[in-house]
Amino acid sequence: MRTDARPPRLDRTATRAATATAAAEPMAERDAQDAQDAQDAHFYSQMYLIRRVEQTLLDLFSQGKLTGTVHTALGQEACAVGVVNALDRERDVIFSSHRAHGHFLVYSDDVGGLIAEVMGRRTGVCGGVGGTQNLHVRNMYTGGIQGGIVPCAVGAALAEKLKGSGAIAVVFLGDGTMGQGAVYEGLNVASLWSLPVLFVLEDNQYAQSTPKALEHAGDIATRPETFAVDRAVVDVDDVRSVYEAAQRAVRHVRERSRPFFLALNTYRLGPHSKGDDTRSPDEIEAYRARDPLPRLAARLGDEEREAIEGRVEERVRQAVEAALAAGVQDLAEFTERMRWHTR
Amino acid sequence: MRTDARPPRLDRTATRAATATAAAEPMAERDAQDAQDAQDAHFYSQMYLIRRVEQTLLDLFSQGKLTGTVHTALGQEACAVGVVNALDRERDVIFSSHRAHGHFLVYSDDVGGLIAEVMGRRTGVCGGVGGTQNLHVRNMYTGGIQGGIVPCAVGAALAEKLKGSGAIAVVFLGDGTMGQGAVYEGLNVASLWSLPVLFVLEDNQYAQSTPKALEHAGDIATRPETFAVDRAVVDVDDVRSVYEAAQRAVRHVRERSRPFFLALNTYRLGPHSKGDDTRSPDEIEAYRARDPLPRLAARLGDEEREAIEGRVEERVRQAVEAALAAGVQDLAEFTERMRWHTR
Amino acid sequence: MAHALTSPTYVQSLRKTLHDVMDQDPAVVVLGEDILDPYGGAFKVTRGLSTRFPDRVLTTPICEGTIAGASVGLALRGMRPVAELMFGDFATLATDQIINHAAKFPAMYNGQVTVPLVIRMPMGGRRGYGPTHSQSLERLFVGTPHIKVVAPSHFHDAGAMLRAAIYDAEPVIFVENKVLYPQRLRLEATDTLISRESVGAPDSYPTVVLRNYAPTEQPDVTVIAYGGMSYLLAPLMARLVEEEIRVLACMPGCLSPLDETPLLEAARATGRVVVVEENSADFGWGAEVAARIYGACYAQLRAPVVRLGAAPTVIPAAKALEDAALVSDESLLSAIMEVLS
Amino acid sequence: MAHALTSPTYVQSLRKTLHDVMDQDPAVVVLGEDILDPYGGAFKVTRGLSTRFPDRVLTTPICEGTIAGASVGLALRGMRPVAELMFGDFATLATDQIINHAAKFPAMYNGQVTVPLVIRMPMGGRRGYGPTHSQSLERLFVGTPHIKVVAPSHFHDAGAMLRAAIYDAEPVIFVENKVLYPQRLRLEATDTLISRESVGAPDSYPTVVLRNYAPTEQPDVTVIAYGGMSYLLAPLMARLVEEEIRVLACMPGCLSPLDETPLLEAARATGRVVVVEENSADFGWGAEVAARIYGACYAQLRAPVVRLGAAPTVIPAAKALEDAALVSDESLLSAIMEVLS
Ligand SMILES: Cc1ncc(C[n+]2csc(CCOP(=O)(O)OP(=O)(O)O)c2C)c(N)n1
Ligand SMILES: Cc1ncc(C[n+]2csc(CCOP(=O)(O)OP(=O)(O)O)c2C)c(N)n1
Ligand SMILES: [Mg+2]
Ligand SMILES: [Mg+2]
Repeated sequence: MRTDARPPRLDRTATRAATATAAAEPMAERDAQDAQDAQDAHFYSQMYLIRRVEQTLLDLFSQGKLTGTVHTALGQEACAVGVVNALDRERDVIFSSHRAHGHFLVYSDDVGGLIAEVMGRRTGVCGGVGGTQNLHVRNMYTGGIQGGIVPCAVGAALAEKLKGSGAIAVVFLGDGTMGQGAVYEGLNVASLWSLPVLFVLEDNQYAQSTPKALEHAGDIATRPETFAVDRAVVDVDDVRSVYEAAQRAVRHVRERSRPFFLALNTYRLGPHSKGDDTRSPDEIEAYRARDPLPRLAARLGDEEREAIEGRVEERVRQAVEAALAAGVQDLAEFTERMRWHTR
Repeated sequence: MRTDARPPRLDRTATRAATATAAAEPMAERDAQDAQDAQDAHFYSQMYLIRRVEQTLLDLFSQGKLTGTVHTALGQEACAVGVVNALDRERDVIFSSHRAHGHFLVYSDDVGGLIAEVMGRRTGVCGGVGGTQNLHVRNMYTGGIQGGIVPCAVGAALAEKLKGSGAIAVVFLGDGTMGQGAVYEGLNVASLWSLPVLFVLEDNQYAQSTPKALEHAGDIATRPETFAVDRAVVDVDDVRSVYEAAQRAVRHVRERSRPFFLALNTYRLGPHSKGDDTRSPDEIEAYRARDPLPRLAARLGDEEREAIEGRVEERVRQAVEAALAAGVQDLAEFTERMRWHTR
Repeated sequence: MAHALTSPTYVQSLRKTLHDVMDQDPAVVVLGEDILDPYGGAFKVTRGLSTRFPDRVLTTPICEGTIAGASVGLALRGMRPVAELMFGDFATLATDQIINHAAKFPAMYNGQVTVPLVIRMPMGGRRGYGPTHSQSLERLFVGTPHIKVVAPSHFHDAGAMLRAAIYDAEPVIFVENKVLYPQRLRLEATDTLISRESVGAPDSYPTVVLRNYAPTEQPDVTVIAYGGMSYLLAPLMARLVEEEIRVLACMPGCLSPLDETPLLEAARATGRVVVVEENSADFGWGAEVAARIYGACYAQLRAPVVRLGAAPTVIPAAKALEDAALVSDESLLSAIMEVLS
Repeated sequence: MAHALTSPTYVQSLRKTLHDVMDQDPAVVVLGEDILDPYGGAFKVTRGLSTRFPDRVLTTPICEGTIAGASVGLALRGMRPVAELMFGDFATLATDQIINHAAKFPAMYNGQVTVPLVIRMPMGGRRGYGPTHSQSLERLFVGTPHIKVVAPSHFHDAGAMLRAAIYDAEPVIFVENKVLYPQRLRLEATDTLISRESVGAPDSYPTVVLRNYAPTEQPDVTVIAYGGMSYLLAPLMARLVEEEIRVLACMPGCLSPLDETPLLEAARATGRVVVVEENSADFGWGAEVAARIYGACYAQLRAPVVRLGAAPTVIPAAKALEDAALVSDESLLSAIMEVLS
């Protein structure tokens, strides 16, 4: 995590007003600025959506309206937004694990399907069968066995390569998950077979309750090198830098049909799952001050920001309402659906 | 594999005679030379023993006097001799896998127990139950699941550390086995917990029929670094250099209670198991020219060499004879023995 | 009943054993993921241990294969490792070490070594954890020669069984059911409604026999179950007192190898047997039990054995779906009624 | 009999299917250790494939977990992977991918995906390969919802079964027994001594019924077996013609889920049943079979079902010890005699 806090940018409306008067400003520069602004707004709407969906899920859990478990990525939203926006969502394949709401939302924008799934409703993307850890929509697959999705991603990349689809496979991993041997088997095979796999490490410095220093010897971000997998490390303070690094990484993977390892230094501001947090409050507060969400918010005009937030709040509210109103799938209905799988 | 062939040394008797006349030669130097000569003779007797035992096993297999399978390490004897002699055989713990006859012989010198075991006799070190791939004597354990012994070695090292025995655990691996994730889990844990584990890679460039280039991306000898495990690479032309490197490695492991990774570049001159060799005969011949066994033989005087060889031949002959004469254990006897394990 | 309120819970009982054996025996080592204080393990079984015994309590990276494999190495070299898999579902990652190493070494080395390890596995559903965190995968290990699979119910002295497992010469797969952790152990001979008898060595893995009727009465039906099924069975048996359905329940502490004697005796007492397990029943533990009962009590059976287990699919995350997929008191009652009819 | 001499061997039949499907269907991918020509795989099932289809035949590093896991990924993305584990004993390293991934994805995603993969596993002993290269570990997978476990005998059209497995919508564990590889398939309706009938869809996993007596005669005993047991069963049945012991043998192609119908019919025909498997019998496949037969043919059984399997220990390396540990024609004959007495 980078510690250099850049000076806060002027609020966007003010900047706009200032540049509007500068008649000499070349067109391209203004266009670029507009595009950057639009991107900021877009990314903010996604990050804010993830944040609010996950806070809402935690609230629902406290209220007993949601059972089981839920792992949120509060503070890590910029990882999902930066990486998934860099993909070709028409064809690329995504694997993720227990902390995947953000990846899911950026990929699918299906707020209702996610909330209903986590709440176990029939309208959930997996009819309530999979739940928070086991999401699927289109080309995205998540699973709750740490490390288990790595070989799946390798196989998926091989499939896409053989089909000549031009798609790449992305697999999101946590720092703790780098303890699993499957990760190294996967790095080796992906590199050996020149497969288009983008490994994304969301290094939030903890695995459940365990700090990285008790999980790993050496620097995990260097591990891909010995498998001849290129890599980059990015501090997740600003979603823009994640996005740009992800774009470069995706290009590398797609153009060369080679794996790449993108390590994102981030921090989880919320508990591992449902309130089981043993980290020092001071540490958490220190990281809260660097939360990428308000940093991005500060680049937007108040009006635009509030409009975005209002829209998001409304979407989340409606999704929760719809989920609460939706029924639960029947077991018979589910088992009947599974029957066609069997001959 | 180093290609610089050093000029052949004078035969040992000649050298002795020459030095005896050099009155000015300091005592210490002569002692060192004597010790070196004695070591050469000792190592030669071990290497020659391994070679002859394994050739004999292959012969017995062809004659149908031995069934199942047998993996020999013809050409790799210097690895076993160099490493196992560097250990403290009173306390150190050894794990190895399918190609372990050499490790076993240097560790135990039990020719009869080995040959009988591979031949399935009751007098075998495991009563014929384990066979070639599953040997055990004192602190040595071998098993046929590639990679599976790595976590066992890590646990054994932890046990020795907790007991304060000062022992280290050594685990022999092949290049192909470096494909298994268990190896990386083991490197990480051994380093993280500062365990006295010596990883010995016998890189013979093939896994069964598969050349290293189809097994691995990158350079496998560098892999330990990213787990903060120190390492060394040695070309196995001369058993002395293996021995010296192993001594340094063992010292590192024992004194610092840290893992170390010793990579030995070697070559298997015989088939993977029973004749299934798809490598080019030219390649094999090229390596045969660098076989460490004749290189060492050349440093011995003919007389001494012949004496050693004669003794070895006799030991092997007797061991085979004894094994052929020994019976096979009864299943009832075996299951009865296992009963005390159950309460 | 008053007694029961002061008895320890399942998790307390297990935890106390770990504290006691670690205190008494320097050979005991505890390892697993997230087991250090203050967190103390996902289900808190190991809480307090790392504070008292920092050198012998090792929190591991996420690598279940190595947790099991390191335990094998520790056990081979004279220690008594007690490993925790955070969820029993991850036993799939330790299968090679359990089946091809722990269970093989003693026998393939001709009886010359022992591998006295314990791998604790929290199994079972009813917590809404979904398809990969709710299974009962003991079926992977039952029947494997040279290992034991052990599963205390809350009518067992869970802690005593864990101690027995730690001092067992063979590797032990120790199955804990998550729903039992907060349950108080019920070790009294009689409760208001249920009487309990323990059959077999108390310092080993006894079979618990429960009755919801007076000793002078004849039972109507035999229920054979294990582990977490006690969670359903106890209230159901209490409820059936009113209905005057006399249930003889038999719960072995050791699933494999299986001492069938008390089960056969219980089966013969009624001739009507329900075998129930949390896992789906096909090829489950109950198949072996049923086959043995049929084989040995052939003449005495008055109805076919009824086997009950989860729906043959994944365990869904949604609570209502999960409830429907798993055995419930209703489906257990139906099975009892079926075998009685 | 002349016919039999020209029929393909088990390994040829499997190999031909792989060649044919790879030729016809670009979605088929074959992967495993040491499968490239000229070596062509440890048991030569894949020989010739890499020469013809270099892009879709992938020799892998030694990493069974990833072999299985990559197959899951391939299958999810529209391919039809056929993976080989060099020895079925290494299935322990693929257990997580099979049970927690392949078998879970379709159901936990609410039926929205399929994982049409095949993992071929050479199982079984009698080759002196010792404790970790001789097991029959299909027991790890039978009963797992949403996967099939399939095992051709040499009376099955092994190649046709492999084709069916490749085109199955569900993941298939395909169990090959090593001793069968060189055996010629015996698919004729009648042989000199044994008649063969195939029950169930021929393009799926039929059950094979063998008889060593004329259709007009009544059988004396039913033997239920699968896969490699045909190696022992066929000569024994031929031998029993002389003794006038009429054996009705029934070998399902699909072990799990199990279609019990033909087994129950065969059991009813004699009332005397032997269930035999190569693995040790406790908690094995045969437990389920026995339990179902007892449950359904209760009234018709004339003797308890006899279950037979290996000694409950490791499979020793020494030939004589191995022979003693595994089921032999003698022990099978004894079991038949026992159920007849
Ligand atoms: C194979 C396996 N082992 C353990 C777990 C339990 N578990 C779930 S999340 C988690 C921590 C993962 O840490 P990390 O990879 O850093 O991801 P993060 O939670 O920080 O996002 C653990 C141990 C699991 N789900 N799967
Ligand atoms: C888990 C596992 N997979 C595959 C095998 C089959 N096998 C035995 S030896 C071998 C090659 C091992 O290669 P390497 O590690 O380089 O050792 P080498 O044979 O060269 O000594 C293979 C694939 C095995 N025994 N265990
Ligand atoms: Mg983390
Ligand atoms: Mg090699």
